[in-house]
Amino acid sequence: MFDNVWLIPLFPLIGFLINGLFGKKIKNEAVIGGIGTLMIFLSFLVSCGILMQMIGLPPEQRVFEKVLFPWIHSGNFKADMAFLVDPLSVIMIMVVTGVGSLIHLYSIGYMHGEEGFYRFFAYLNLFCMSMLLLVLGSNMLVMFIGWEGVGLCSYLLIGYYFHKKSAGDAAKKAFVMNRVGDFGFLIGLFTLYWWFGSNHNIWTVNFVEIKAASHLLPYSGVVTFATLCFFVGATGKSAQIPLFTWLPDAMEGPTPVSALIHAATMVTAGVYMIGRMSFVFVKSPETMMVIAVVGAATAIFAATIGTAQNDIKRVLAYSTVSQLGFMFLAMGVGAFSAGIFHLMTHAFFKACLFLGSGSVIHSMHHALHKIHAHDDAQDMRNMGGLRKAMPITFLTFLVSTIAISGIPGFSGFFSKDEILWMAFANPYHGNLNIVLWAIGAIAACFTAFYMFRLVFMTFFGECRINPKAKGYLHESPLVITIPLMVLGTLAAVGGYLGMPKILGMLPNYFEHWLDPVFELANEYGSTYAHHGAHPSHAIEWGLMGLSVVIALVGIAIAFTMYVKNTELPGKFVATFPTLHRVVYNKWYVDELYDYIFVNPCKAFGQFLWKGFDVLVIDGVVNGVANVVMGFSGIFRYLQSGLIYNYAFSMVLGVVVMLGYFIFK
Amino acid sequence: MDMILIPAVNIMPILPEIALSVLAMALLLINVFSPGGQKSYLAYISFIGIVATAVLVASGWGTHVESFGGSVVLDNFATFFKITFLIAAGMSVLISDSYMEREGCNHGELYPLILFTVVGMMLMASGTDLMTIFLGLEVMSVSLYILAGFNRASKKSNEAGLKYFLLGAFSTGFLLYGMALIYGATGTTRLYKIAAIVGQMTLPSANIMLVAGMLLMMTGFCFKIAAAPFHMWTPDVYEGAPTPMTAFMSTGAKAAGFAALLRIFLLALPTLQVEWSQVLWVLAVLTMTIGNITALRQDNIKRILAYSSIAHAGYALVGFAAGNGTGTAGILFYMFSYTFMNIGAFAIIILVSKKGETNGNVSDFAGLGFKRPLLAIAMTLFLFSLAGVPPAAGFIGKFYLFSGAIQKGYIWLAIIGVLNSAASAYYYLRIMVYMYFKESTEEFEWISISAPVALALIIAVAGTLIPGIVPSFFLQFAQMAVKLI
Amino acid sequence: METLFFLIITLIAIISAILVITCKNPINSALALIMTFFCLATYYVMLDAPFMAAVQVMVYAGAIMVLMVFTIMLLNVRVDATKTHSHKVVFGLIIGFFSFINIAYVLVKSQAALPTGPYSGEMIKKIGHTELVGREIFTNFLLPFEITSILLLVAIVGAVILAKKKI
Amino acid sequence: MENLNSYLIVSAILFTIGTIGVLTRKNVIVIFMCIELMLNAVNLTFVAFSRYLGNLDGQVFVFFIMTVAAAEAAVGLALIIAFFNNKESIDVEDINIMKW
Amino acid sequence: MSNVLSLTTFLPILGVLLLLFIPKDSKGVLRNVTLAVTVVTFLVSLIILNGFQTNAEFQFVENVPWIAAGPFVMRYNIGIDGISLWLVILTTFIMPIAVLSTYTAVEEKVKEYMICLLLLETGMLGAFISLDLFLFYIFWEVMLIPMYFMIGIWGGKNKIYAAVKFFIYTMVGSLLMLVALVYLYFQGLNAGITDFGLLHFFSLKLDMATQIWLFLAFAFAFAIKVPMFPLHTWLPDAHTEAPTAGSVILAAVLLKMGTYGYVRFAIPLFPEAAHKFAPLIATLAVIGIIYAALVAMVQEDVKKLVAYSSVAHLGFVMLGVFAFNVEGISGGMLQMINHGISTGALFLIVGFIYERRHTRLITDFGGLSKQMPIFATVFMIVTFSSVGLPGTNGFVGEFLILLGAFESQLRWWTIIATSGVILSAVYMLWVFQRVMFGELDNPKNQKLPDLNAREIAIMVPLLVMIFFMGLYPKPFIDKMDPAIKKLVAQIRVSSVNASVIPSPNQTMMPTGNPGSSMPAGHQVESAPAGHPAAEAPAAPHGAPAVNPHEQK
Repeated sequence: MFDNVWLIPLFPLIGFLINGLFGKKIKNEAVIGGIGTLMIFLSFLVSCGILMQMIGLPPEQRVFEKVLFPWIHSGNFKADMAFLVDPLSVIMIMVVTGVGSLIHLYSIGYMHGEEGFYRFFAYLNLFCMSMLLLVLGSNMLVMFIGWEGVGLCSYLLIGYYFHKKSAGDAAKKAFVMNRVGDFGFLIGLFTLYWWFGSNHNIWTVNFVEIKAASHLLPYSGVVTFATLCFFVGATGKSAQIPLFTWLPDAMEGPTPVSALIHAATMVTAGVYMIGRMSFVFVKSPETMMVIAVVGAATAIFAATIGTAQNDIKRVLAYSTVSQLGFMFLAMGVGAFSAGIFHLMTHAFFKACLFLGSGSVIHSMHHALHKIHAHDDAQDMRNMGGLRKAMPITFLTFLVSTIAISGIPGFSGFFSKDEILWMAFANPYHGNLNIVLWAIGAIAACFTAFYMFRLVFMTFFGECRINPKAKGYLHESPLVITIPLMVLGTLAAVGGYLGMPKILGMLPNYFEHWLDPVFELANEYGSTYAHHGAHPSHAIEWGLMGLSVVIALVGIAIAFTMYVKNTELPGKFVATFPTLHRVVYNKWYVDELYDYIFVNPCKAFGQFLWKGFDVLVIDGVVNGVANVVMGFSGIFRYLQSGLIYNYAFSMVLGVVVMLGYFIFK
Repeated sequence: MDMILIPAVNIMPILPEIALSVLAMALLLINVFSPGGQKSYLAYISFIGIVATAVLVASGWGTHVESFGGSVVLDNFATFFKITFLIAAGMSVLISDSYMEREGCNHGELYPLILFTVVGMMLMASGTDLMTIFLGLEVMSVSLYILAGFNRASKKSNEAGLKYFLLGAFSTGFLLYGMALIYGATGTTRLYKIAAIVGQMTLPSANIMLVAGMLLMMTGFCFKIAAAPFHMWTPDVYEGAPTPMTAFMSTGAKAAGFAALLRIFLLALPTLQVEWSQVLWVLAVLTMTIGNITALRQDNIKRILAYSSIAHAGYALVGFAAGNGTGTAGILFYMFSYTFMNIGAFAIIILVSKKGETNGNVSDFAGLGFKRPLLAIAMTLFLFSLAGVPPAAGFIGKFYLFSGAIQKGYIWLAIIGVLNSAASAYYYLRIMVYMYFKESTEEFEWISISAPVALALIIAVAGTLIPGIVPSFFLQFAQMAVKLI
Repeated sequence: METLFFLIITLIAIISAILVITCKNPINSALALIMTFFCLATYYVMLDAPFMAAVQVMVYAGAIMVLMVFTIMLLNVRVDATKTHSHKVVFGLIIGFFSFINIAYVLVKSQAALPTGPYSGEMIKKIGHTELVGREIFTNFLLPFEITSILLLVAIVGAVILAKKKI
Repeated sequence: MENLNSYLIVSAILFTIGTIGVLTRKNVIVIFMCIELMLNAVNLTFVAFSRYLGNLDGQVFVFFIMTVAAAEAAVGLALIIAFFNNKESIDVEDINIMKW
Repeated sequence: MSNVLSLTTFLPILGVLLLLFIPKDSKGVLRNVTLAVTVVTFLVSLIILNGFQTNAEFQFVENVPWIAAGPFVMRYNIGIDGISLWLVILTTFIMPIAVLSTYTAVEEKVKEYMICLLLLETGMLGAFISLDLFLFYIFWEVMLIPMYFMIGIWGGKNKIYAAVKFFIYTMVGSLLMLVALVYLYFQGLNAGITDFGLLHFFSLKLDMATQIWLFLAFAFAFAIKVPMFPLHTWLPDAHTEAPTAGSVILAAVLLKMGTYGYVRFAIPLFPEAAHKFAPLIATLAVIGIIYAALVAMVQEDVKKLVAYSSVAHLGFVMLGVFAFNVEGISGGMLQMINHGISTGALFLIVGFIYERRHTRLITDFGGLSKQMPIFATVFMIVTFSSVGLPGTNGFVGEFLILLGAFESQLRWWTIIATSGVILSAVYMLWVFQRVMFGELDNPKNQKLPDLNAREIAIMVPLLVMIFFMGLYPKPFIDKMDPAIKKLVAQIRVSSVNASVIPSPNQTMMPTGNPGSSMPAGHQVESAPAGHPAAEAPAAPHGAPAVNPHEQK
């Protein structure tokens, strides 16, 4: 089965080619959607096969490299089109193909009747292929194809409604910000490649080979530089501070896109990449600290913004940013498997949440469309009380919300709690650990608050939709609800794969599974980690309890504000208008970027063009020409037409010539 | 008192001169005794005569005969230049007839005068005595004064003749003073003897009389080749003179000037090369720069070509300043190919202009490119050749000239030269801009190409292309020609 | 005695030369020029070249100047109507001064070739100048002599072409 | 015989005067006369050198120069006449249709 | 078969002769004949490709006497190696496309246009295959003429300015090169080299001062052609005014003359000087990349934007070439071909909309995706090829360039240059967005027809190449690899002679610094000796303190 790993990206590619080239001719939505879904589902099946095979192997044999064809070979540089199958990539392909299949299926219903239906499925398949390349690539370059490929697809899909200017802007913003990250990725790659090559004559970008040689890397120094560069790449892709602003805007894309790309898969690529190269990252304590701090900061920062948004998808988007922050926090404190675990559970519940919100929007849109109202179908202020009309959606949504809020028994609890615990307990960053934990905990509180705020505003209370449209609200079709139900279930139970040891009910399958991948990294990390007293089980229990309490507090506040006492939010806003405005406007980060980067760049470009290119350079060029022309004018008028002047010039010539030789 | 014994002379070296003179006199007689009106047959006769003479000249290739007690010599150098003069004359004759007819001054004396001019030029190229060279120069100059003012009815032509005459005579004064000083310093006017005497001097450059004589002579010849600062007459005279005569003057007279300069400096004064190279270095730079830069803002196409002709003298002086085999052979080759391209260009100017030499501005060429494509292509070729763009002959010529300078170590001279070339491209391109890039206002219906002009154009095109593509053949002749002096 | 004579002739020559370029009336200039030519002829006699003196008088003073005076008369040219620009004169004098300095320096500071020729003053007196010159012309300088014939022919043709009222 | 240099200086003076005349006078015929003066100065140089050197080449040269001067005079005066016929002037400043 | 190279080069001239006999009013025949000639040329060039042996030697060499006069001996000496092979193929490949693109674009003076195209092809091919410096120069100049006329006759509003600027700008540079060429020849003559054959001069040892001057002259000429900042201003003008086919050829092939000139002539002839000037040229290249990108960003004219993007792309090529290692130069060579394809395609695309709307102002468009989906797709693919998306050709070249440059002493330059990939995305996507996305609100745009069969036929080969080269560049790299290795060895040997041997200590600096002279190639030899990190294998998990360079 391992040998057939190339089939996994191939199927979506086929789907892309069929739909992309002939989709317009096919026209039949069922066929188009069917092909798209089938292809990714086939990939899923192959992935399952690989998973099965890998489970059957002893842990130390769970690494397999499949070289498809040589790609770029030049000088010392060698990069093949090759795939790496190991426990980490298997988890990722499972998530991608699994969640991907569900979302494809969902899209058939959701995108029904859209112009460019075929385009959508083609892009979606292309995206899956890219994402699979990203996670399967056995060297940085193949990973980079996927890395940029998903950026491209994200661009295409965000810009799906290309006639909307905001969609186009958002798409471009996403791509460019990703490019900033890519810049870091490339520099990191170059640095590693150059360092290994010039110092040890190991010219490679292959993960396995780098891993084998990773003991040669010094702690910090060049590694810090390289890993920080890579981390810049990760922040771009995974929407971390400072490159996070594109993700909320990316909600301009259709909702399945948000679910697949901007929640479940692409945005986690940064986390995956750090996991993939954990043995390098961990060599640099400085980078690890930066990652942890940035992760924690993003988690809390995005969570605050999430509390003030009214657009249902934007709330989820900021939630995603915040959750990604948790994952980075995990990576930064060396809890690699916890981070990946959260990646997986997050994929489940966040995909479910997005799809659920999609279901709501779909229904709202439909209803509003019927009465020709132009109210915003995504604004929560127009919703409320939808639980009666859309029970399945509501239920799955609620389950996922509980999961993300960290209520024990649901998947989010296990993964998030492990991250918080590791942040506290892992001795990588000295006394910073308590701060990291605290921030994480507060962010968790916020998470619970804004998620339940979302649920309460959408599904509870009065129905605030245009009364005329009320009757048109109804549950979405099966093709939409089935994925919701599957994902909801996964969101509920997915956590049991990685139950913390301390609970003792089940072994932490997940961590064991990833052990071969992160073993080396943990080993490197242990050499510089401060060997303080290892916190006791009691503390672990205590913190776990604390985090549950925190989550509950968040829920309680949300309940108070949005169900019990619905004037409270208004009062709050009235009391702290500035704070609200700042938070509502996303801390003005976009404006800040415009002010610092975008506008100066444009102005500078204008200056260079009109001021430098045209005035200075062309000015010099034309100036030389004009000076010559000026001389031409002078010489021309020396040609007076008068004989004695001509004779004078001759005599002058003679005199000067003679004089030179006489008096030299 | 004993009789003056006229020594036995070998007339072989001046056979072409004699042939041409006889032909010219015959034509004068024919002209007198034939009824007026149509004079084309004189052109045909003189062209045939020129071709025959060219054959005669060419048959003398490879021989080295001195005669008249060292007054004149027949060698490859002379032969090469004589061929060049004959080509210039032949092509000028071909383009003259219809022009003169149009301008209403088709006097039969034109052709004998052209032939006499050639005789003068030939004597300049083959003379090895200052007197021979001086008299050759005068024969040429006097004829050219007449030719420049040939169109008596035209004020411009008048003025051109008078200007040329006054300044020419003035420059002759300097030339003669130079010759006098050389004579005083060496005691002879025979170039071989001068060479021997100067060669025996321990430090010839310390003999200021010799140096001054050299400089004054250079002045005189630089006037003829239109080198700055002795160039001022050129644009005016070229503009005013009848166009075929301008063509003739700008090629033949220039080549003759160079022939004499080369002959005197390389044969008689090689030991002063350091001195004359220095001067020529400066003159070359001045000439190129002034010629090219002034041409940029001209509108009259004859004037443009006049300035361009000054610039070309400058290029040739670059090779002369180098004074080595490469550079001097470059001059020979350049003069040879310049003859074709320049006369070709003037031929087209004649065709495009109207009676009274109107329609001679650059803007009058607008749209020629597509209305008269063949003419325009020919003109384009000539212009590119003048600009020194491969694969035209002008490029190879410039290449050898500048290479000579580089070989000699005059890198800066070469660099100034090529920069000038680049600047010159502007005004050549400007003509092409009008021909091709501007819409025409004219239909050019007045252009009718007579057979002689067509022949001249064909010769010009061939002479511009062939030496450019297979220059070896011509260059070898040029190399052999300069080897002997 | 001879020196004094030389000085007197020189004085006359220079003064008449200056008159050539200062006289307002071209006729006066022409007469002054003829005067200069005579002075030169005198020099030639002093330099043992009587033949040259004779030719000088005949060709220059006789033929060329007559032609000039004739032309002046023909064209009825009178005194220069307008004044010469003074800057022209200033520049002319300056450049003339420098050019004289240069030439004089050359002539004074340099060494002419050693007198090696066979023709001493006595020999010229003995054989006769005209004959000696004739011999030279018809032996050593035969070709230039022949060329002059062409030159004169050209000049005649040219003069006819240019000046004849109707061709 | 006087010193060679005396003659040479005299010729230089005459030559210079001729040059100055060419540069300053306006009448074309006068200018032409100045040129003749220059030629005569050269002639004097030649004859002086010839005498000094004891060979007659210089004098032969002078002979030819005179011939040339005659020829030039013929052509030059013809040109002046032609010009006068056209322009009714022999002022050198009127010879300037063509310039720039 | 032995002179197939000559055949390829001069086939277009034969085509010109053929065209002369076709009356100028039968435009269809003229077009088809020209197309046929270029296609045949392409097919013949495939014979070359097929017969090319993958080694470092020059192949298909023809060497016959041409000029021998005076001190000079010029020979008709041609041949190709891996470096020139692809450029020749690129030229013959682009030409039919360029011809095809003119079928409707050029309605006037078709015959002359076609003749210009064919002459241009001969000029370009000749320049790529010349192994004689003089011959190269001739072809180099000859190229100018048809291009000049193409811009001037069939160009836009400001065509005269652009054409003359193009001509004179290029001529100034090339004439200075000519001087250097002749000087070099005389240097060679003293050393016993008897003709202008390029290969002889590689062994010529020149002193440093001479090398510097000669290199500067060559570099100046090539820099104008490339064009490198700050000598680039002729390019936007020329591109904007040139007709589509002219722009395509200019971008695809003509600009490569400059970079090719560096690889083939300037660097191997004067390696020490090249090394000395590498930082300067890299600086200009990097400035060019950033500068052109910023300027491109604010352009209002699509064509001008693409022109500036060319400047940026060529900046990358220069950076790669001056890395002096196999990766960098391979990348540079690949990028030349890539740029030829993708920028050529971009100009075609601009041509398509220009033909339809007769405007190139970005503001005149918007929302074309809706009306012209095929066009949108093509445009998008080419856009992403241009920004170097992995999987397209643009990436491979750009990546190798940056990798190679990073390995070399140009590390810091590379980092700045890499940021160019961000900017390229910004301006390309921005223009794409403004042209293709948004509301289709301009009524003039609402009736635009999508690409027709001919236009699709033009684009398909380019699109195929975009993906083929992006996904499987191996054949391209393999064929050029030996030649590039040889070149690198050649210039490295010289660099060692010039005592640019790096001190081993400096190589351990974490990220190097621009002042320290890093080795041009890989300093395999210097790694083990006295090298703390090299001893690290003994202690795999060595504590940080082991490494003295950690202490700052």
